[in-house]
Amino acid sequence: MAEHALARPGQLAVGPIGRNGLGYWGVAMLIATEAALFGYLLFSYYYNGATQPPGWILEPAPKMFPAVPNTVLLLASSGVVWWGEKGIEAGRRGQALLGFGITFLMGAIFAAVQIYEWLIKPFGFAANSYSSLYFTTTAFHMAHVIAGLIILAALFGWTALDYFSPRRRIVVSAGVLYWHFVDVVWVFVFTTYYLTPYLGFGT
Amino acid sequence: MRRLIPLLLLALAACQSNDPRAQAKALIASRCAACHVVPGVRTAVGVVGPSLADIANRQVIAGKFANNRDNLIRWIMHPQAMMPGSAMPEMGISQPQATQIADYLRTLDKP
Amino acid sequence: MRQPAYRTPRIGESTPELRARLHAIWETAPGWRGWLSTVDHKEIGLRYIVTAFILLAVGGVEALVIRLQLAGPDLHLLTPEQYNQFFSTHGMTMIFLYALPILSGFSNYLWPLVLGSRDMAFPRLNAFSYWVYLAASIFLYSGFVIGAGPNDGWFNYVPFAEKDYNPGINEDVYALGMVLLGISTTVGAANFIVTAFKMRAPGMSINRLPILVWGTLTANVANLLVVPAVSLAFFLLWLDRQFGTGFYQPSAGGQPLLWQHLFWIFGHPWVYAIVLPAMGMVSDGLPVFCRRPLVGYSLVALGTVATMILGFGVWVHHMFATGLPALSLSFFSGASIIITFPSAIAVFAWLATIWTGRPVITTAFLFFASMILLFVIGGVSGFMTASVPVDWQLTDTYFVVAHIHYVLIGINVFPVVGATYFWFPKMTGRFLDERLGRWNFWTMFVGFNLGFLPMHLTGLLGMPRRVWTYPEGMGWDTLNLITSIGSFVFAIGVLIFFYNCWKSYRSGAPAGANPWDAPTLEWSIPSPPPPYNFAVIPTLASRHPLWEDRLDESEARSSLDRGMTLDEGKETIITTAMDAEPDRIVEMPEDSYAPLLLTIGLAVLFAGLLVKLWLVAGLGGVGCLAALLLWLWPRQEMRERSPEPRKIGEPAHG
Amino acid sequence: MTRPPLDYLLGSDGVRADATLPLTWFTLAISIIVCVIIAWLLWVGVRRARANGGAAETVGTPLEPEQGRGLSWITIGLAVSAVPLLATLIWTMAALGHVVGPPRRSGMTIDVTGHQWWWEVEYHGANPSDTFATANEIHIPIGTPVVVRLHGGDVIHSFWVPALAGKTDTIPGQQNIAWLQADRPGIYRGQCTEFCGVEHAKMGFEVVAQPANDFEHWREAQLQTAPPPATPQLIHGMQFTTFRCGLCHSIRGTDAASHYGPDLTHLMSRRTIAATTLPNNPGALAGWIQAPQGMKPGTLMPDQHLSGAELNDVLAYVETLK
Repeated sequence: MAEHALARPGQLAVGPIGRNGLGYWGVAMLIATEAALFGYLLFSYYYNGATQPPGWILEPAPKMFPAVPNTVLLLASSGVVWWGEKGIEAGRRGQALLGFGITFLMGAIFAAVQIYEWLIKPFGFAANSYSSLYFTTTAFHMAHVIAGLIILAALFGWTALDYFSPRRRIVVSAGVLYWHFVDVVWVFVFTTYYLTPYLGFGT
Repeated sequence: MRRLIPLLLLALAACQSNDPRAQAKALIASRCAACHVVPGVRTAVGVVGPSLADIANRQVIAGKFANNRDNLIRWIMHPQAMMPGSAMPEMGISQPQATQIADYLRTLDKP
Repeated sequence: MRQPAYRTPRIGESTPELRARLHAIWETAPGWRGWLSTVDHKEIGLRYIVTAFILLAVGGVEALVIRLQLAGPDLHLLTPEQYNQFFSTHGMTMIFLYALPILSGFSNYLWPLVLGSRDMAFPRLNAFSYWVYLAASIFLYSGFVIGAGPNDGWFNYVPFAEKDYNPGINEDVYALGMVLLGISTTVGAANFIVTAFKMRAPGMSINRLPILVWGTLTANVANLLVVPAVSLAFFLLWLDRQFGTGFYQPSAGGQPLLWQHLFWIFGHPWVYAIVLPAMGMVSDGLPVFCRRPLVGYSLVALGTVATMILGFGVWVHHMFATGLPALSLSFFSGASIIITFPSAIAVFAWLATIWTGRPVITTAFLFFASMILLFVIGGVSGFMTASVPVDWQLTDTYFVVAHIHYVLIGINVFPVVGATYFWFPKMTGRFLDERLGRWNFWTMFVGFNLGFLPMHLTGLLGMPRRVWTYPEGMGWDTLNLITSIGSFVFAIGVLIFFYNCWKSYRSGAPAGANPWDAPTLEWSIPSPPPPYNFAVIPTLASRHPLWEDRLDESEARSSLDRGMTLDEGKETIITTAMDAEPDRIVEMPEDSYAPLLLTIGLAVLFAGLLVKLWLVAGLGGVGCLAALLLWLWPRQEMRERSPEPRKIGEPAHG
Repeated sequence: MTRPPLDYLLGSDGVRADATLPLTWFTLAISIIVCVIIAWLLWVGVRRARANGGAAETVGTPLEPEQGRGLSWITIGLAVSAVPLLATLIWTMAALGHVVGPPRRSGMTIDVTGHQWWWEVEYHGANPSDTFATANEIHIPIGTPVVVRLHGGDVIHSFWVPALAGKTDTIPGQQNIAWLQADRPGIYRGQCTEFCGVEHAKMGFEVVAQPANDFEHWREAQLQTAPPPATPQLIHGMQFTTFRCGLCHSIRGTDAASHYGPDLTHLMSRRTIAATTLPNNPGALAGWIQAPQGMKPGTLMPDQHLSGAELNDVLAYVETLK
C-alpha cells in the first residue's frame, strides 16, 4: 500500500501574528480595488482632456501654494505613522500613541488645507467637466483621508486601551497600510491635476 | 414533402396578392391607418377618427348619411364634397379602390 | 478565553466525539437569529443560488413578454416605453443579478468543500456580500415595479441616460443600484481571491486546484479590478443627473464616449467573469461522467488565465462603430481574433476527455456535453464580430442578440443547470430525478436552439436590436415567430427544472457521500455536509484524492480520515499561497449581525441619495460607520496584553 | 423572392458593402463548418458510450486509467484552428483598408444629423445659398463616393444603410465620417441602430441613388423655395401652418424657420413621412399631422387637436410643398 501524505505541522501560530494574517490580505484587496478606482478617475481626466479643445482646463497654471507644502505634509505623515507602528512592534506604547496622534493631526491639517483649496478655486463643481473631475477626484481622495482619520482615531483609542502587542497587531499594520495608500494615491492625483498642465497636457 | 412546403408557401403568397381582402387591407394600411382603428390591419391604430371596428352595424356614417354600400364608397372617395369641413381629407382614392375598402369595412361587425 | 500565540495542532481520526464537538462549535443558532446572523458559507451559497434562480425566473418572464410583443410585426402588447423598460430590466436582471451571483453562489458553497477548508477566508464579508446583493436587487427592482425601471438598456449609453433626455427617476435608481451592487461584487471578489490563496488544505498546491477554482479565481481578480470602472461610470452619471456636472455632456466639455470606455473596460472582462467559472464547472463535472481525469489540466488552467488577461485588452471591440482611428480598429480587431485560442483549448480538452473516456449519460453529462456545442456556436459568432468590416454590419442587429444569448445561456445557464444536477446530491443529500432530467434537458436544448439559432439569420437579414416593434415586409416575420415559440419551449424546460428541484428536495432518492464516484474532496464528506465541513483537515497528495488507488498517479496517498482536528475553537488551517504548506491556525468569526446592520445602513444611505433626503443619507452613513466599528473591533480572545515569556522562532510566512 | 430591405447577407449594392460581403460569407462559412465539425465530434464521441446511464452506471464504470492520452487533441486542434483564424485576420485587415476611409477623390460631402427620431440631411453647393436641408431621405448620384459627415443632434444614434455600407455612430460633440457609393440606381433602406429612446424602432430613412442627371434635377428642385399660396383656402392654410407648425419646422420662403423638426419645404417630394413610419399620401399625412402620438407613441411632435376645417386647410397647403 502506498504511503499516506499527512501534514503534521509542528508549532503553528494561532491567529494573526505581526502583519501575517488574513486581515492584511483583505486590506491589500481593498487597496487594489481602490487603486483601480483612482486609476479610472485619472483615466477619465486624461481621456476627456485629450479629446477637448484647449481651454478645457479652467486653471492652466494651478497654484503651487498651499498644494505643495500640503503634499509634503501628507507624505511626511506616512513616515510618522510608520514610526508609530514601530512603537507597537517594539512594545513602546507611548511612541505608538504619539505616532498615531501626530499622524491624525497631520492628516486633519491636510484635509483642512484641501478644503481651503476648494474654497479658493476660481471655478465651481459643475462649471465644466474639468472642474467636475477635479472636485470629484479630490473629493474621492478626501473621503479616503476621512476614512483614514477615523481609522487612525480608532488605532489611537485601541492603543490607549492597550489592545495590541508586538505579536497581536494586525489591525495596526492593516490600518497603517491603508494610510500609506491614501498618501501614495495623492501623489498621483497631485501629479495629474497640479503638474501635468505645466507639462503641456490639455493646454 | 420537402418540395411541397415551398410550393405551398408560394401558392399562399400568390393567393394573397390577388385576394381583394388583402388588397383592401394594404390600402387601409396606407391610407386609413393613421386615423382609424381597423380590425385586421395591425398598423391601423389611429386615434384621430372613430374606430371602424363594427362599422357594419352602424346606422349612419359621418353622423349624417345612411350606412349603405354606395354612401360608404362615396364617402371614402369624396368626404369633403359630402360634408365640407369634415376632418376627413380628400385622399385621391379611385372608385375601384374605394369599393374594395368599403367591401372590407362592411364585413366588420364585431365591437 | 485568550488564545495562546502558538500551538501544535493535534492529529486525530474523525471520531463521533470529535464530530459532535465540532458540530456544537460550528452550528448556527436555530430560528430567525441564526438566519439573520449566519456566516456559514454553505447557507450563504444556497441563498445566493436560490435568489439568483428566482431572479432568473423573473428575468425569464420579462423575456417571454418581450417575445410576445415581437412574435409578429406591428404588435401592440406593450407601449414603446414599457417595452424599453422590459428589455432593459431583462438585461440588467440576467447579466447583473443572475449570471454572476449564481456562479458566486455555487463557488461560495463549493469552494471550502473542494479546497478542504472549513469556511471562506472572510465569512462575515461573505454574509455581507449576500445581503448587499439582495438589497441591491430589491433596490434595482424598486423602479420597475412602480413603472420607472431602467429604460436605456443594460449598457445604459449616455447622453440618453442623462436628465435632459431621460427626466424620470428610472436612471437614478439604476445608477445608484449598480453602485450598491458593485460593493457586493467587489467584497465577494476580495473574499474569493484570499480564500483561493490561503484557505486550502495542506497539499492542495496551486497545480491541484479544481478548474472551477481557477475559473472563479480569475473571474474575481478581474472583478476586483474592473468593477470600480462601472461603479465610477454610474456614480458620475448620477452626479451629472443630480448636480448638473458634465462628465458625459459635450456642452460642458464632457465626452459621451467616456461612458462607453468605462463601461466596456468593465463589461468585456465581465463577460469572461460570467463564463469562466461555468466553464470550470464543466471541466470538473464532465470528467466524472467520462470516467477519467480532464485532458490537459495545466493547459486548461493556463487558458483560463490567458483568456482573462487578453480579455482586459479587447473592450474596444464593443465600440467599433464609434468612429475610432483605423490603427486602433486593427489592433483591437486582431486582439479579438487572437483571444479565440485560449478558449479553443478548453473545447478540445473537453472533446478529448469524451473521446478518450467512457462517457456515462446522465442529465448532468448531457448539460455539460451540450454546452460544448453551444460554447462553440457562441464563440464563432463572437469571432465574426471581431472582424471590423463584418462587425460594422453585424453590430446592433439581432445577430449580436443571438450571440450574447449563446454566451449567456449556452455557457452560463446550461453548465449551471448541469452543475445543479451534479452537486444537488451534495447539497441536499438527494438526487434530482433523472427521468424529469431528460425531459428538462431536451426541452431546454430544443427550445433554446429553436429560439436562438434562427435569430442569427434575423440579424443577418438586418433586424436592429432594441426595437419595440418592426413593420411588415422586412423579411423577419416568420423568424421572429419561430424565436418566440422556441423561447416558450425553453421556458417550459426551465420550469421542469425548477419543479424537479422542488420535488426532489422533498422526496428525491437519497444520495450518499459520493453518489457519482467523483474524485474531489467535496465528495469525501457526508451529503449534505456538516456545518464544519471536514472533521479532520485532509492532506492531499494528488488532484484526485478519491481516485488515487485506481489511477495510481503517484506513490503517495491523500490522507482524508486522519489529520488536524482543530477543535479548540472555531478553527481552520491557513496554508501558504503556492505549495499549501500549513502556515497558521486561524480562528474563524462567530455568527454576527454586523454584516446585516452594515447592509441596512448602506440601503438607507442609498435610498436617501435616491430621494435626495440628505439627512436620511447621512443617518445611513453614520449607521454604516457604527456597523463597521462593531465589525472591526479587535477580538477579545485575540488580544495579548503582555508578550509571552516563551520565545519561539518565526513561523513560515505565506 | 426580393431581398429584405435591411439585408446585408444576400447581396450588396455599394462599394463598401461589396468589399465586406465576401468576408462576411467567408467568416460565416468558417463558423458553420466549425460548428458542424464540433457537433459531429461531440455526437460520435458520445455515441461511442453505452446507451444507458445514471448514477449507478457512473459508479459501476471503471476509470479510464491512461491519463496521458488526449493531449494531442489540443495541439492538433489549435494548429488547425490557427489557419482560418490567420486567414480571417489578414482578410480583415485588407478589407478594412478598402472600407475605412473615403477615397481621396470624393464627389460630394453632405451633413447628416441624427435626431430623436429622424434624420436631418444637409446639402451644400458652390455658394452658401446653395445649401438646403431635407429629412429622412438622402439622394445620392450613383458611381460617386459621397462623404457623409455625421453629427449627433441629441443622443447617440447610428447611421446604417446595409446595402451600401456598415454602421457609423452619430455622437454629440464629435464628427464622424462615413461614406456611401452606390453601384446602381435604387432605393436603399437605412435605419438607426443605436438605441436612442422611445421610438428608436421607428427611425428609418431611405437613400435614393440616382443617375447623375436625375440627381441634379432633384437638387435643383430642392433649392426652390415654397410656392406662394394661390387660393383663399391655401392662404389660410399657409397662415395656419406657419403659425402652428413653424414653431418647430421650417418652410423656406415663409415665416416658418425653426429647425427643431424636419424641413418641410419639399415635404411632398419625399416617399415617406415620420422617418419611414408612414407612406406619404394625404390620408396618412392628415392622420400624422393631427395625431402623431397615435402612430409613433412618444415622438416629440405633439397631437394637434385641429378642427376638421383647419386640418383640411393645412393639408391642402402642405400638399403644395412639392
